Amino acid sequence: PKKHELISRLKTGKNFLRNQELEKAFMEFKTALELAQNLKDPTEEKKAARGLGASLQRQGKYREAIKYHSMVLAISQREGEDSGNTEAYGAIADCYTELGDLERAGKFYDKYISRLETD
Amino acid sequence: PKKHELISRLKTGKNFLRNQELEKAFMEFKTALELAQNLKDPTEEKKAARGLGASLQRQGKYREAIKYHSMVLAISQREGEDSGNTEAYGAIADCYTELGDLERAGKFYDKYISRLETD
Amino acid sequence: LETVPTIKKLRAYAERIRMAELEKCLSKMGDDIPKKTRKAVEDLSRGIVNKLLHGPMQHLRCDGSDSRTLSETLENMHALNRMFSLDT
Amino acid sequence: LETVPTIKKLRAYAERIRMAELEKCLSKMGDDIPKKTRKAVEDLSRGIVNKLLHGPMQHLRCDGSDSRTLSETLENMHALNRMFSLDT
Repeated sequence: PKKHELISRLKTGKNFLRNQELEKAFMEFKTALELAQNLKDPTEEKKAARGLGASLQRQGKYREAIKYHSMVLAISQREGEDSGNTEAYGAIADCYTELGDLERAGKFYDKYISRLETD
Repeated sequence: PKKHELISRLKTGKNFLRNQELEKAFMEFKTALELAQNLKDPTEEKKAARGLGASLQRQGKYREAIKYHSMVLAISQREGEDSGNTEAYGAIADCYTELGDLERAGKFYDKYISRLETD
Repeated sequence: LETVPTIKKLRAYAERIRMAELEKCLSKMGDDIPKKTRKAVEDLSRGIVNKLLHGPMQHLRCDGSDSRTLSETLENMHALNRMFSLDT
Repeated sequence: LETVPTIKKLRAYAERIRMAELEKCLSKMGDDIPKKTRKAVEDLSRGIVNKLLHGPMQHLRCDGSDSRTLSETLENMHALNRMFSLDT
């Protein structure tokens, strides 16, 4: 039931994202994140964090976006399971590029690039 | 029943191809081609022709391979349906490159490239 | 560092292609796609893009320590900008 | 014409990646994959590769008639050879 709501929030969040309804997307992912945390479901927790990062990034809120993309990395570390990290490194680097911090962007792109050949 | 044998020949042909058992692959595709022609099934006929081309090409028999890859183009023309043409143009060009006929290879690559953005 | 924006643009370019093809694929597969299938298909699309981008991306980074020179890296960048029309 | 072998090598490079990822995907999807699904997945893999290769391939051809010069085309070739290690 809760799990069901979680999946459905992620899905509508994704649809909002696709249609560029970014604030609505943010709200869906925000609720999804809380549900995933309550259910202790790290896979869905990552999806929600990534969705939040993407929603903010497309609104030009790069600093806040970095916070959520970094959350994916933190969940990976906590769980000892690194799915989604490649994309997170890339997205964080994209945000730093937008912020003009090319030095830091380069460091994150290096992590991203070093993972491109893994699965 | 015949259709069933056709599908199964194509499948084993593909497996032989993957395992570099090229002559066995050729024989399977050859039978498949005849079956497809009898059944008047152009889609499977193309698959058989492409398989024959690939088997010969990997054996270094480039001239013969071109014959079968060109058959795909001929079937497309006959049926007014151009699926598989992109790959056929590319494969023919690859064969001409191997034969050292870069002029002709270039012409076929041009057709190949012009189709890369279509579906 | 000059190549950093190119990395971003090349990533975005490839991601647009990946998403468009993925949506086409999923719509062809109809409704009710099993979760496992959906995941496999998404991994496929990401796997192809990532592995194809690996070489170019690597050659946009110049760490100074190896044989890759700055001028070579910049040449790679110019070629990628041309080939993928990343400047427009 | 000097760029023709590079087109062949780049095609082969991409095809190896495509096949490897496609096999991984199909094996994850288990046996009994519906024909429609299999076709959609194959089209997906080909669609991504073809659309990603389109730019570079086009810039390896120099028809003389447009603004693309021979030297630029050769630079593209050298960059692709480096970035995809096509010379080895």
